[in-house]
Amino acid sequence: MENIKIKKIIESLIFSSSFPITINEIKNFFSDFSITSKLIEELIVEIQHTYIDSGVNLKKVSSGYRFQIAEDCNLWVSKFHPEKPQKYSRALMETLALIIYKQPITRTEIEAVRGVSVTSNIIKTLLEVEWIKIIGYKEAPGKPAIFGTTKEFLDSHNLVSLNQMPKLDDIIIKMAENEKKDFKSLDGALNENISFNNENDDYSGENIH
Amino acid sequence: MENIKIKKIIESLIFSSSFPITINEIKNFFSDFSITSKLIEELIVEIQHTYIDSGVNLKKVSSGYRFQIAEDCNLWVSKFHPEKPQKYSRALMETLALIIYKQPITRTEIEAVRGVSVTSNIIKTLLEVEWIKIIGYKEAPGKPAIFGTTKEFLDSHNLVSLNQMPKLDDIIIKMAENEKKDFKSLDGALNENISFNNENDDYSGENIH
Amino acid sequence: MDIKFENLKNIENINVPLAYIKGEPYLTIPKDLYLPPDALKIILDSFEGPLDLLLYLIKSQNLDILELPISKITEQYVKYINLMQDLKLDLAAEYMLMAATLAEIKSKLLLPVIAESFAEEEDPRAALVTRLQEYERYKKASLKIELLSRVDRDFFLPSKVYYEMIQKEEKYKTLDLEKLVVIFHKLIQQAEFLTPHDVKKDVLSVREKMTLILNQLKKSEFIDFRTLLYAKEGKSGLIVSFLAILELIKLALIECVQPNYNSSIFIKLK
Repeated sequence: MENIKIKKIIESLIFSSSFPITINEIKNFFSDFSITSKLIEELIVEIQHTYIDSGVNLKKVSSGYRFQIAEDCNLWVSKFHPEKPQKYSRALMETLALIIYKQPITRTEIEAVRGVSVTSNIIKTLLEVEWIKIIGYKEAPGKPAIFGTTKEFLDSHNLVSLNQMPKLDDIIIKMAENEKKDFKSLDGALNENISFNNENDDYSGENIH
Repeated sequence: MENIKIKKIIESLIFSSSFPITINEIKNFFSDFSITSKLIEELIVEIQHTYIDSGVNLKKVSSGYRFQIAEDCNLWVSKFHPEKPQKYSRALMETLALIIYKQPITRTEIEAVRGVSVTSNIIKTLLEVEWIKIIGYKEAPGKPAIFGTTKEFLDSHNLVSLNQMPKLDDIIIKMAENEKKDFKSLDGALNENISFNNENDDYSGENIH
Repeated sequence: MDIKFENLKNIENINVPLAYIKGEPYLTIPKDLYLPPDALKIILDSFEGPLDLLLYLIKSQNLDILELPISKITEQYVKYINLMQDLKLDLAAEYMLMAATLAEIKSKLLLPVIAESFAEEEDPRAALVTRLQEYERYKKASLKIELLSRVDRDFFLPSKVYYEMIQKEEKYKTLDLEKLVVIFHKLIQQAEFLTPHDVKKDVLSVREKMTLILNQLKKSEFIDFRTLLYAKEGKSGLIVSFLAILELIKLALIECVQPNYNSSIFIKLK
């Protein structure tokens, strides 16, 4: 096989792989053609030269060779790919809701309401985004942490105080209006999973605030 | 900004994306520099030339531009990655064919032509691979979903538009007049829903049916 | 366009084996239908329904769909159906329906027809022929689609090229607070966590105050009770603070101490 063909194939292999590729892997792949490591190395250097001014560069990392976006393009590429808006799980929303409304609260207390365990990840995430913090430890076996919301939570949601949290009554009215307008759903997830029991006054917004 | 720099960035954007990119997306991205679509198109053609003998080529598909492994490297790449490609059943392919050529179409309409029921699994698989999507719901009892094909279907078959689909065989009609009328209305329904590019005679609407 | 359709032209000539039995491809069903039952099952399973079976019967004998020789086809079709039933194969209802349709067409054709009305009256076979043609069209189309170049089978894409993410300022998206409120109430409903009375007392601002007090207690061990009551918060503010302190005492999170008779009341963590 001609070197130029081998070079092209090596290029395509590195491009197609989601992991870096080693010279040994390439050598084994071409075992039928008994190609030396030296030749592969030379061809890789050639490819590196070809791509030197390109949008991608062939780089050697610890586990082999891979293409990487050229350094001076990283900023552009980062800008181009909008960071996936973080989607918060229902479990996380429930946990946070309980911390907001029932603070100060321990993990065990959250679990008692949710009926399922609260994973460490959820607490970790909420602590990381600084929406909750540990405000103390309970005098109980194991000294469980007590959680409360933070000023950062208020700031990042444009609230001055928790009193400004939306009121359930208003939400119900809004949803009812939206339904009248024949909107399929204000929020698919909400309408699907949550049915309001309007007869039950106990949960009306006024009472809660 | 210099053209050579823009070209390099465009290259990096396409390489870094898991989806094809359109000229419009690139234009919007560079909005601060007021770069014309024409320039972007020219630069893309330049990139295409740069990569013509490379292990990857820049191609246009339905949802934009993307790099693909060079044709003469496909065999090598498939050997390098030993995973077997997904095989689809005849039932699935027939269902897909009906959705492609008769979209928008409901499951019941597919079943009417095939003479057998279409299992939920077939629809589920087609939705999961994103070759089809629900494009609406029919005003009929049970509000059945109406299916159509996606850009992803075209992308995954290296196509830019439905015009490039193979033609349907003509039906030889040797029936009474009223039968012919039936065919007409059937074809009418087809023409409404798929817009074919008439510039290309081979794939004009009449021929596709 | 870099798509080649030449290979598609030969689609009619493609002999897709009906089934592989012990590695042997079976392109047709043997005329005498003599096959081991499980092999026959595989073959019959390979039909995509009654239309497919009918098409097979027509094509394998080089018959013309348009001239559909109904009695011959009906006879053969019924033979297959009976065979399937003999083998106790799960026979889809569609197969039985087709058998009935064929029988109906056959009987209609046998009825004497007045020559005049024949032209106007529909050929009893017409609807079935139309269905067969229509099905065949899409069956062929599906074979053509199968032959199209397909990603990860006939061509491949490079992996997304690695790039170094330059961190953006805003790291976390804010929540939909309305959704959060609804989730909370739903949760409470489910858990029957609170009695109606509790809810009434469960003023959110009290909860917030409780956290604030605990926070202050993290900074200093003792807090003068009076410093927790701000006059500028008004009467309701004072009540909130007072309720918060009471609630914290009830929860055994804080305690009140009064070093001397007459001195200030101090609050400390328990």
